[in-house]
Amino acid sequence: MIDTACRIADVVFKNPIVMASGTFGFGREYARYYDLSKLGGLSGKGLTLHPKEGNSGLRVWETSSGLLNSVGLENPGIERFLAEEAPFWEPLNTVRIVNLGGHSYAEYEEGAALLEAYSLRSRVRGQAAYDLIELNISCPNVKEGGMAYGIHTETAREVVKLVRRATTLPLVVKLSPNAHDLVGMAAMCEEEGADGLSLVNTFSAMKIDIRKRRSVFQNKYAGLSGPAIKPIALRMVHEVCQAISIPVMGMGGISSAEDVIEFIMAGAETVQIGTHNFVHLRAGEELAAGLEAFMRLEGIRSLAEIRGIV
Amino acid sequence: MIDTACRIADVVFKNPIVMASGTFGFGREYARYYDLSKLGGLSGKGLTLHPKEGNSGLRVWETSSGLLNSVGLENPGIERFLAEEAPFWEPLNTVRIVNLGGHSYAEYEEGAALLEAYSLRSRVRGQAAYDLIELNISCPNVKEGGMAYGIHTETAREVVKLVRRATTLPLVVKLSPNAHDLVGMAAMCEEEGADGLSLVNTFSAMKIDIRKRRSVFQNKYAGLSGPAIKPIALRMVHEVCQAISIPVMGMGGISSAEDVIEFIMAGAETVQIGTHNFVHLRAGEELAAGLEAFMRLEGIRSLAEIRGIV
Amino acid sequence: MATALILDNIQVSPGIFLMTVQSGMGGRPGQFYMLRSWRNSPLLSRPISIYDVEDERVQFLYQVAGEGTRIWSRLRAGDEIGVEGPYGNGFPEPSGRLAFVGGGIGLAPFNYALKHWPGADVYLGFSHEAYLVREFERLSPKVIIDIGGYITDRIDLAEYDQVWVCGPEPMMLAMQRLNASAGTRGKVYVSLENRMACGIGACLVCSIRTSEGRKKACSDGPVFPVEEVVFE
Amino acid sequence: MATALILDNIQVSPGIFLMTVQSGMGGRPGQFYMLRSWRNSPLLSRPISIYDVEDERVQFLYQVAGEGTRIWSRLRAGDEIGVEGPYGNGFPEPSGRLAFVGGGIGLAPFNYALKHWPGADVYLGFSHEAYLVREFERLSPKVIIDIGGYITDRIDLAEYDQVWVCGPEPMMLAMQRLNASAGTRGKVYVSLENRMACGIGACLVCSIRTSEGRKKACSDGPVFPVEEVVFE
Ligand SMILES: Cc1cc2nc3c(=O)[nH]c(=O)nc-3n(C[C@H](O)[C@H](O)[C@H](O)COP(=O)(O)OP(=O)(O)OC[C@H]3O[C@@H](n4cnc5c(N)ncnc54)[C@H](O)[C@@H]3O)c2cc1C
Ligand SMILES: Cc1cc2nc3c(=O)[nH]c(=O)nc-3n(C[C@H](O)[C@H](O)[C@H](O)COP(=O)(O)OP(=O)(O)OC[C@H]3O[C@@H](n4cnc5c(N)ncnc54)[C@H](O)[C@@H]3O)c2cc1C
Ligand SMILES: Cc1cc2nc3c(=O)[nH]c(=O)nc-3n(C[C@H](O)[C@H](O)[C@H](O)COP(=O)(O)O)c2cc1C
Ligand SMILES: Cc1cc2nc3c(=O)[nH]c(=O)nc-3n(C[C@H](O)[C@H](O)[C@H](O)COP(=O)(O)O)c2cc1C
Ligand code: FES
Ligand code: FES
Repeated sequence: MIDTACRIADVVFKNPIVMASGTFGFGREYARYYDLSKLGGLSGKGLTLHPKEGNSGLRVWETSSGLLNSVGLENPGIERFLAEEAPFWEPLNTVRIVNLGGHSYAEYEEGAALLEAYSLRSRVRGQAAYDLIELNISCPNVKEGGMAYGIHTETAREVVKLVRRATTLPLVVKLSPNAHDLVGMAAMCEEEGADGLSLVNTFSAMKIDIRKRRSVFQNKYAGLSGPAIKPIALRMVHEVCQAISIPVMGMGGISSAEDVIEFIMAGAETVQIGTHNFVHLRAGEELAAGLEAFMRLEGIRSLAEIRGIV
Repeated sequence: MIDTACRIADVVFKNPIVMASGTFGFGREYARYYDLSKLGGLSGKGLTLHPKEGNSGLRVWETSSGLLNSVGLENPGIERFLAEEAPFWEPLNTVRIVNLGGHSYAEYEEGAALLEAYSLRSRVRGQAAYDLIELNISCPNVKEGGMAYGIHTETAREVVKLVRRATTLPLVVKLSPNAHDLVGMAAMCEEEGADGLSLVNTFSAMKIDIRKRRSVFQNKYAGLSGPAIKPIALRMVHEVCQAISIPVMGMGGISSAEDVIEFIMAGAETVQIGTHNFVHLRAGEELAAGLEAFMRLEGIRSLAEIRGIV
Repeated sequence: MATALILDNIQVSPGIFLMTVQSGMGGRPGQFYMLRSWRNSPLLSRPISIYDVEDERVQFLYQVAGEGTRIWSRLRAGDEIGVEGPYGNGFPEPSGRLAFVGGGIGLAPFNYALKHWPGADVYLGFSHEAYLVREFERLSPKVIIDIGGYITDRIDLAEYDQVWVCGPEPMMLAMQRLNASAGTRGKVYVSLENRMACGIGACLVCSIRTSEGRKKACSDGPVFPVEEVVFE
Repeated sequence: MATALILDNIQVSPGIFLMTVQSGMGGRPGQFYMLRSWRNSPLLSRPISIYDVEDERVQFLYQVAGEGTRIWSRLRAGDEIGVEGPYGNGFPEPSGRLAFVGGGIGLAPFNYALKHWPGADVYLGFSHEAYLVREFERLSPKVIIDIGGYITDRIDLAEYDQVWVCGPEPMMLAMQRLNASAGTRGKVYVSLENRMACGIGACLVCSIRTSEGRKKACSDGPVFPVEEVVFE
């Protein structure tokens, strides 16, 4: 028997393949193509307290082995999520993660409180709709000084504190590769009681339309994901795993079972799969199977044998 | 007439195409394939005061649209450079840039002093061998605390100060994309009297050999270059150009005349071409021609018309 | 990704190719597939309308626009291509007098649509050279062609109960204006060609602004009532 | 990059292909070309030895090892390929009794070498299946084949004045040991197959350690006296 189980706090993932926020909707669309119970988990589209329209103008651009996106947190807001999507999540046999964004301290705090309240009610009914909160402190447009919460450790600390206080759910903080001091940021999260980390979100990046002489995106910068960033993301995951002891969900450009193994060898507890979902409709299912096949081939019985081996 | 001239301090480049350090040797090899006077300039392999063997083990790995290298500043040392390479540089009709690395404050300072002394002597002879120093504060292995000089602004300030004091040559500081606060770093260089900046150097990144269960590189991390990093590098160049007023040599994954234009529109004075030299032997010549062709097509008479337009 | 055998891939006009693949995945008029015949580069699959479906075959008509379509243009019978689909809402069930308006490669969805609803009039605008006009003439009582002008000038909306449009954005804008002055709703439908990533409604990169709020071009569309769409 | 027309690209054994291109760029035995038939992916060109040169033709023998060589294996006569070269030092001018030792695809440079110096004995080691042995037998008085074993066990260095070796690293190490026990210098030469980027001596990624300090496999080599090389 091959053991691919992973754990963050008391949440057990049947395997390390978790779908990344923003690339998998709330799972409904992909559920028509494969059984979501093949997945270790899934993280829903980033939610904010209030519904958001997202960015206008072009939202996607391909680069060499990369994808620039400027969706800008378009989402139905937490209330509509709870009304329309949470019921779909309830029966799913996979770890369900709510990705929580925000544009002010208050919005983060209220959002977390709302999620907590619903979670308590649903657990009373004996039916949880989600298992984990993934706190996204790397959304590009925020009020205070125009600086994202995920860049400076001390600004981020405030958010982590507030959300940690507002919820009893296991909490993973999603870090930005644009953080000035990524390892310091990670250590702060551990100090403030996060149960885990996920990284990396997209890299701030740019594409200029040289004929129109302006940025392709109305927001000027957009977020880079995909295979192009994998070597940097892997280094970041490795560096963070060396420095802290809470579990890490590693991601950035993963597109094969071999890539999954690399992140686990770098120390990740689970991985997340984003852009690759667009390349292969059944990426989740295929990676889960590919991982098992690789482990069988190499005689690896449990991921613990190789986790953090490098 | 199309005017592609660029300028850093009193150094005039006939066009913005400058070959990046470490990818072009000292120009000798490429001179056998095309006329170096087609280039705006070239930056030689990074030099240290003493000769260096560089890293052992594998030195190169391809990633999706990227190149990981771990050459580790293999170089003949400044003395041998002056004896063997500087004479080859003297007659070249292109801007010649010495890329200066180091492993301690003292090494940087002595290196700069040596370059200054030779430069003065050769100018007395009426024959300069180089026009500009590019101070590389992003080499991965250094003594003090194992932390590269290019990460923390205040550590870097010391190096910039020492070198600035040691030379009368125009000075460009080459920044690392791994700097915690890239814009702060750039501002510091401007404060300390740098005549320009060049960015980006390679991104710290990683590749794991999952069969051998170890990093592919003996140094664990290596430097990522090539088209994969272009969108991030372009954003960084744009961000820095918005914040400072000294000229910037922009680079990172440039592989076409269109890419050159993007960096110039983002605010760069010149660009540099690294990895693309490996993809096209005559990259320098082709990009210089391609740039002129593009300008003609778009009716751009001078780069000033478009520089920093975005 | 499902893999399909290429049975044929021929140039029908300069830069315009018709590809026939062996696949029973079928689809309705106005739906599309995501296709790819490369591993990493370009990264994304490309959305292409159904040109025709017959038994175990699906046909795609494509114009060489960039890297992806250029790669396809070099494929030969016997090669394989990755296909996912059919995706999208497709055209609505029409009623009354029907017209199709295609601009350039935007004619692609209307061949299959004509097979379903052969009575429709067809308006085709080309910038340089017309192609596949015969095919349309075999199925339609009236095929109006314009080369180098504005095909939208040739259509009188009042003659039709339903008008379906696919073409470059300026053409769709023109139809939106025509429709606005006529003041009708639910008559003119456009098929949008936004860039897509997932193709199934999960990533929101194809999101468009409509009078009914944000919608997904790939899964709420690609076919929308023209008065709903807010072109940016 | 110079572009050459592919005249032929045939499989000569499972996974082994012989490509003939039209090019007058020529070269000496032991030199190599950098080849690419893709735009972006993989990023680098691939170094391949000269298998043969004749008039306006150059031949390359390659084994499908990964992405790049797999792409080549699908090319057909009439396609084009980017070529730069010839690069590298090539084999030295030999003197006396000469032997070539090739392991697997490492035999590639010796066909052309034999044409220049037809008297040489040839030792070829294969892991599974021998190929192109006839070609060698036509030119060499003595061709020794080993399949699945160690071809290096079959050679007596004392019989030769000059021995040139190309093959996998364990084989070159074995030759280094043989040579060390014989205590000769300047007799055994190995052709190295390090990963390369620029191919011309400018980037130092192919740098090897030697008893004479660091050298560049691409431009100081790929052929080195075996006793100089420090295998890592
Ligand atoms: C539902 C749907 C159905 C379609 N049906 C057909 C069809 O039947 N036949 C057909 O030929 N085409 C069809 N298209 C268009 C087709 O998908 C594109 O032409 C194709 O994706 C181009 O791919 P490429 O790799 O060849 O070009 P690319 O290299 O991707 O780009 C081609 C051109 O588009 C520009 N471009 C690149 N990225 C963007 C972006 N994000 N936004 C705007 N412009 C960009 C480029 O600058 C370039 O000029 C359809 C599109 C959609 C959404
Ligand atoms: C001077 C010279 C002459 C050569 N002549 C020939 C010849 O005549 N015929 C021939 O078939 N081959 C020859 N080679 C080897 C040939 O260059 C390689 O087999 C080829 O580059 C493989 O490219 P690929 O894209 O198919 O494989 P890749 O996908 O690049 O890799 C193939 C294998 O190598 C491994 N690999 C990838 N990167 C590295 C790395 N940096 N270091 C070590 N291993 C790595 C991969 O894991 C994989 O197993 C020569 C090499 C040199 C340097
Ligand atoms: C279209 C798109 C939308 C995304 N939306 C979110 C989001 O809402 N919340 C979030 O935390 N991350 C979001 N991300 C980031 C991904 O979850 C992931 O961190 C990133 O894409 C890197 O992984 P990848 O290279 O595997 O895609 C988004 C990424 C993409 C491509
Ligand atoms: C093989 C290699 C060696 C390099 N050596 C140096 C060096 O010695 N000094 C330096 O400042 N940068 C060095 N660089 C970094 C390049 O000059 C450049 O900053 C980087 O590669 C990004 O540009 P590119 O994407 O165009 O290659 C090296 C890069 C490569 C690929
Ligand atoms: S392409 Fe992903 S939602 Fe439409
Ligand atoms: S490959 Fe660049 S020096 Fe050898």
